[in-house]
Amino acid sequence: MDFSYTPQEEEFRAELRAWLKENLPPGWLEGNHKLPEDPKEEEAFLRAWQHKLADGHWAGVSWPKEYGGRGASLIEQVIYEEEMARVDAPPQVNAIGIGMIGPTIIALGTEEQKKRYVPKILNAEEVWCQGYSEPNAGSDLAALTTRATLEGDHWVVNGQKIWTSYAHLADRCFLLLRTKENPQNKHDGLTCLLVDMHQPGVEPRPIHQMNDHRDFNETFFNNAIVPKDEVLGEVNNGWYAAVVLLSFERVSVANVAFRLQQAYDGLLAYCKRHERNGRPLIQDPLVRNRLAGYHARVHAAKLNFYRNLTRQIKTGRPGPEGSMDKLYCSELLKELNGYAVSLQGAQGELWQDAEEEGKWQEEYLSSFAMTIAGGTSEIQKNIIAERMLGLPKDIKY
Amino acid sequence: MDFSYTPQEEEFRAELRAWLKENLPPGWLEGNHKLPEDPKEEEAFLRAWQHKLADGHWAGVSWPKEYGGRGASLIEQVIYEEEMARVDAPPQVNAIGIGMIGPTIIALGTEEQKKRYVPKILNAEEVWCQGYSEPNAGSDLAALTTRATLEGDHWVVNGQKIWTSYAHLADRCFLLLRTKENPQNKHDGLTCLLVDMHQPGVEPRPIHQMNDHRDFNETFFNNAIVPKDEVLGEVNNGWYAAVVLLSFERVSVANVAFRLQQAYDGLLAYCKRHERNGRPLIQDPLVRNRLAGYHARVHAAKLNFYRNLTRQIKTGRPGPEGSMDKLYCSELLKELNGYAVSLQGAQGELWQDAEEEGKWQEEYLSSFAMTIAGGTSEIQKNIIAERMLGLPKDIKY
Amino acid sequence: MDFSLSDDQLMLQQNARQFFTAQRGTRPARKAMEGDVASTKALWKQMAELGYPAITIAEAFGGAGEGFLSLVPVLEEAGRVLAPGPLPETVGFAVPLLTRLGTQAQKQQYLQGIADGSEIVTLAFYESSCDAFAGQATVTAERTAAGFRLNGQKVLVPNADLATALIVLARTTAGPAGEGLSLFIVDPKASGVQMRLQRPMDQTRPLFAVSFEQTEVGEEALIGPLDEGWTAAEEALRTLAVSLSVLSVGAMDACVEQSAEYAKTRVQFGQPIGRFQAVKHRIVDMKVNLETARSLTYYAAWALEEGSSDRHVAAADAKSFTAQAFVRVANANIQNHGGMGFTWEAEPHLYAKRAKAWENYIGSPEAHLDYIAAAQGW
Amino acid sequence: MDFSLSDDQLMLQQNARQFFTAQRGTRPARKAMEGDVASTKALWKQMAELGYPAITIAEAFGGAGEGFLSLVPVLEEAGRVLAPGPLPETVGFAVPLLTRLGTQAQKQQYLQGIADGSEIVTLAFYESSCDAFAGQATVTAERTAAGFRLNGQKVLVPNADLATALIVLARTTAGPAGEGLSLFIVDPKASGVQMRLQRPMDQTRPLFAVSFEQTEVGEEALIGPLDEGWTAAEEALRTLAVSLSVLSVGAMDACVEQSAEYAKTRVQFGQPIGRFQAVKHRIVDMKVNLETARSLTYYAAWALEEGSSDRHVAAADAKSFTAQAFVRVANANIQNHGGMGFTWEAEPHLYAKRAKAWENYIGSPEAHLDYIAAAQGW
Repeated sequence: MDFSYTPQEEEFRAELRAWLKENLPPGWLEGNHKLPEDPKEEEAFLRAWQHKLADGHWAGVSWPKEYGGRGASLIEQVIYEEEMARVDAPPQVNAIGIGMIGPTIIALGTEEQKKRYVPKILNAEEVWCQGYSEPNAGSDLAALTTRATLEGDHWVVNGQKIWTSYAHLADRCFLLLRTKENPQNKHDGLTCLLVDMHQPGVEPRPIHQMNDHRDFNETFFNNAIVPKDEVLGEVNNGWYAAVVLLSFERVSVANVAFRLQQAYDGLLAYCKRHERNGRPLIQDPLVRNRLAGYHARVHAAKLNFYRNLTRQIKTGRPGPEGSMDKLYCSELLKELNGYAVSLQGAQGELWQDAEEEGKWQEEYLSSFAMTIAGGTSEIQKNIIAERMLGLPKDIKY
Repeated sequence: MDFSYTPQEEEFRAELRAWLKENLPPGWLEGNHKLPEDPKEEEAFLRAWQHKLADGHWAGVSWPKEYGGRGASLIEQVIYEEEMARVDAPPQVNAIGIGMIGPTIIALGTEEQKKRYVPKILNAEEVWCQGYSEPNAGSDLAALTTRATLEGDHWVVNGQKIWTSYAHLADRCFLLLRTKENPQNKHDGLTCLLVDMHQPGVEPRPIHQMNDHRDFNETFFNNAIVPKDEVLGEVNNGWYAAVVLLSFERVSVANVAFRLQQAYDGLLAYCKRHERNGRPLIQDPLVRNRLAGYHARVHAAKLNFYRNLTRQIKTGRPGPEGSMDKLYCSELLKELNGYAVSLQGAQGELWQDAEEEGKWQEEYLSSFAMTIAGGTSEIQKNIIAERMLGLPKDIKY
Repeated sequence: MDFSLSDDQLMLQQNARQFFTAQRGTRPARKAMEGDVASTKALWKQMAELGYPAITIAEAFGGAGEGFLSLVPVLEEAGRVLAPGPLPETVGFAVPLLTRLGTQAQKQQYLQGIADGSEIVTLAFYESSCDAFAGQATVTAERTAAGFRLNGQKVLVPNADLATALIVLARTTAGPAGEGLSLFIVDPKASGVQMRLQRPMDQTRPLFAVSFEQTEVGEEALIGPLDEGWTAAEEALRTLAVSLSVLSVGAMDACVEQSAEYAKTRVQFGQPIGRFQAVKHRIVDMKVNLETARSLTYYAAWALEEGSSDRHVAAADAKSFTAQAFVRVANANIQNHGGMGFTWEAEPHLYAKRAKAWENYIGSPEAHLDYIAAAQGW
Repeated sequence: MDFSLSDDQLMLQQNARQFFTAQRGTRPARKAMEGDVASTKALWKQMAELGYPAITIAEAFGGAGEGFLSLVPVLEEAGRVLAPGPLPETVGFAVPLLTRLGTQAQKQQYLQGIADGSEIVTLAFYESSCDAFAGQATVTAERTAAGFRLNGQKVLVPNADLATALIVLARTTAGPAGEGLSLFIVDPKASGVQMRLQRPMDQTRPLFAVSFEQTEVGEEALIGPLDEGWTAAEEALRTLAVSLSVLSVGAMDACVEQSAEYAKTRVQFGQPIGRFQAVKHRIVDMKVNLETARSLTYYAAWALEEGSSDRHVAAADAKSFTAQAFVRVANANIQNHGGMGFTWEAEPHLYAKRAKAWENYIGSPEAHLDYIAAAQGW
């Protein structure tokens, strides 16, 4: 057991810190972390940031060097997440392309596909989205019904996806759909297509979310066209490619664990600064007790993740432990943000006009998605039960 | 809405109080609530107490007057439970006979059965037990396999029951068993027999429980004999009689609601009396906050029950609301007893030698049975979900 | 012993249910979210025509002269659809306060006005520097020849844009918390009154910062005895706390219904999701929270109507439990709806935001628990 | 960054697992419940032969000279089967205390004795009138010509009937909490020492009231500097807190395993009950509690071994979380077993009783949380 970093890892961290100091958007290090409100300006801002990251080789640190990455180890990837969380860096508009789709193309794509797509991902020249969920296929993903039929030298796609992040900005979509009707097993007959979003048959419609954002979309495919060879992996064996893609999510939960720590530190600072009934909140015995309890639970989020990481490094593969990290971190973050709003007393019911510019309200409202998106807490529990504890699967109906 | 009692109800209460003052065992009103430790002495003590209750017509207040009861209204029955809880009266050794089996015989029995059995129940001349659960038929009661076959003029019974309270003291058993093999529906082909416990083919074995008591039994039937006409209700329609029996449980949860109030009051008194770190526990802000929270939750246990009672009085029938009361009260009582033990600090780990003669430890350990016996909390939740909210039944496998 | 609504009360509930259903449920709330004050005004007018604000007002002033329990069914139904407008502040605070302490002239103006729908009253109690509900205020009301002069700023005033009268807690004499404060009823159009929207999480319920700059009010603006406004307010705040609890119970009922309905119809893995115990039992937990909150709240309403000696503690029991239970229930409702629960168009977020908004309104759960402890001499 | 046990530690764990399995799991614990002290003694002897108590003792005194982390696998396995005897008190308190502060003679007698199994040490800290872990004591140790004279009574002394030495916290000089206290190591057979069984919920771990009446001990009984016993004790109590946490993690692991096993094999409604999400997801919650406790505990063990500056806070994090998580997990294990879980013969109650016994041992969760707050200057 050893919680220290190697000199090489510390150097990686130092290099990143130095780069961030130079390259974060103006005012960012001074605490102004607002994105432009105008959607067009926001998009330009994010694409520029992504481009800058790519130029510094800080866009896809896990990518092989030959593709513009740094071939970073798992631990370096985690250091990367930690540092980016520490400065609350702007999001990568092409996060899905970089985190999951690019690596999947590198792993399973043809040489032609690799040449065509991979170089344009890191710098956001082409932004990608991922089309998995459908209105009637959420937790039960394999029940999806969006379908493609081969007509001559192209696929014709019809159906509807939902929760496609950034689809409204995306140039391309990694689309999981059905190419064989009535298969014996519903995981059969699925295929992954690489779809051009800039065509008449594709229409993303932003979803208005409870936090008043519109990051997710419904995406409608109405006779959309995909060249025949734009299949990733094998036709009718798309479930495999879909699972490979998800396996690249392995360090993304690190980000949540670090955000938890940031949130906790911020809440602590708030409680030291703000008074209630004539004394700092932190001196209220109930507040003090609860924050001390969170001390352990927040620290444990990182520790749990580090244990999982160690296991991954030793075994060379991700595992169901990732579900435990996701479950633990997302539930705790939601709880912590709710508590932060409560601590503001009656003024907590404000939103943009609340204390600290409504940051806690923003986080609170956003955190409801965390226990749902990317697999609900209930689905995570099933995975943990079945794969870590060997409990029986839910009935196959 | 009206939370007051009628003069007649108040009179009922006053009469009971006066009777208890006269008739409770020596020292009981002064706080000595211990039963004799020796099992034989305990049995004699309990039978004597039951007999005294019967003499005073306070054994089965809900029973018709012609059978020795008082024909008490539901509200009077609740007042009865409240007063008995208030003085922590000794248990009725024939509680199951009085609360459920007697009323069921009165409702469904033949004239002959009524004459033979009912008069001996209230005074504990014959103590009854109830044989429902089996090792492999707990939550799934209808899966029971104890069976009876008709041989000439008597039934021959074989099988094993479990959790039969007071079976080791019982003279007779209300036994649910299977009389038809391989029915289409597992609720069919069951029959209720009235069984003499004093015969070679019946052997109760007390179960050693985690609270070190032996109130429950395993009961083995090995070619036990039951005369042919000792069937309650119809042969092969025993599920109906079994359900009728359970419907008489309607006010028994009142007892738990009142015990909750007693426990809360006792805990409050403890916290006022005992110091930690130089001040009464009740002045510790964490303790104060938590006890204030229980104030509402404990009061609500009674209020929930009163609402259910009002509904029963208006509709004339019990309902799934009883499951909600059972769930709420048993879970809360377990939590409250656990908290009481925690409040004793390190000394809480003692048992008989703990503060207040180990009363809280006793209650804590015993309360684990409350969320299991009489239908687990999970089964109660299913009942509430399906019958109050119209949610789908669990899969029929 | 009869723990149920009377037949009259049940009929009132049925009527209110029909009325709010005819308004298409949360549609008025959603209109209010978009800033459509006219729509909320129109709703209020209709409610007044049905006699809702008049229920507990004496017949002498155009009301129905009923007890607080008769308000319960209407508030519960209003809560179910998150009906916009300062209904709890008007019927839960202004009416009992004025009934108890108002002068004949005040009653004629305000109670009669509330009864006929022409007066809508809200509360200006909180200030940015102090939690008004600890009996403090920095807004001052100086004596003048003709009455009083108000200066200072209140915050978190609900529906100030809609209200025809504000009840303002102001300091009239220097003193510690709870003393030297008085209550005034002030026209928001009076000179020197300015208001600014404070954007709330629960957009169905706009909040305002209301400032007074040399605002002159007459002697007749004073409610109850001078310098004893806090004592007067405290009693009425208990009624408001119970009113909020009743509205919350209605809202929780809607959440349970939404979850149950969704769980019956939403199919995943070939089954309605209500068949999965993770969802099924969570809805049961919601139901238990709901019914427990309802029991405590009905009891508190009864205790208020009866003037029973435990009414203040009963109100604190109801408010502290219900405020927390509503948050639990509303948040679980989102989770039960999966991704759909996170959308603006779906209903659950409206309830979750209302729950959070009311968690600490009129005193946090902790403050109410403290009151319970103090009231019992712990 | 490597959050795992070393190969040596894993091998130690495997050996310990085999050893305790060969003892038939909780059989020694059940023997202890029946008051069979000889059986616990025999177990201790075997553990000593395997070198368990010697792991962290310096080689000079017959130990293995390993760091605290090497104790983790053995304690975890001992925890899984609730192994009886004062193992945490001996290896988690006495060893680090004596290693740091013992004289050469004390080390030779006690460390060497612990290493070879001849010495078994327990703690006499609590008193009926005060929670010893607040740094108070009414037991006195007066100076005599030859050493000290002890008077007074300690309670809740684990396994005093088995121990060959008691570490006693006693007042040597009048003063406030935390000051004027000293630590003595006393032979329970010394004159004037009497012990009385205090019947505990966790019968696997008998507790005793131990009284001293004019008990004379020599100068050599004093551990560390006079009057500074509390400071000395506090440091060692952190190690004990982590040791208890490790044992608890092992016990929680057993609970998760029992529940999972039962859920796979117990059939109701034609299905293993582990297929019902009420049970299935509850076991997952247990697992998450277990792994979180394990992470915090391993980290605290590492921090102790490294002497890292956050080791005290890490110990408090681990103890406060684990103590509560163990109660949750052990109680859920009973519920998962249904009626069977309530029986004496089944395993779950043993764990639930141990969990409750250790909830407040060496400081309640609240006390540890207070320490976290204080340590960070809140």
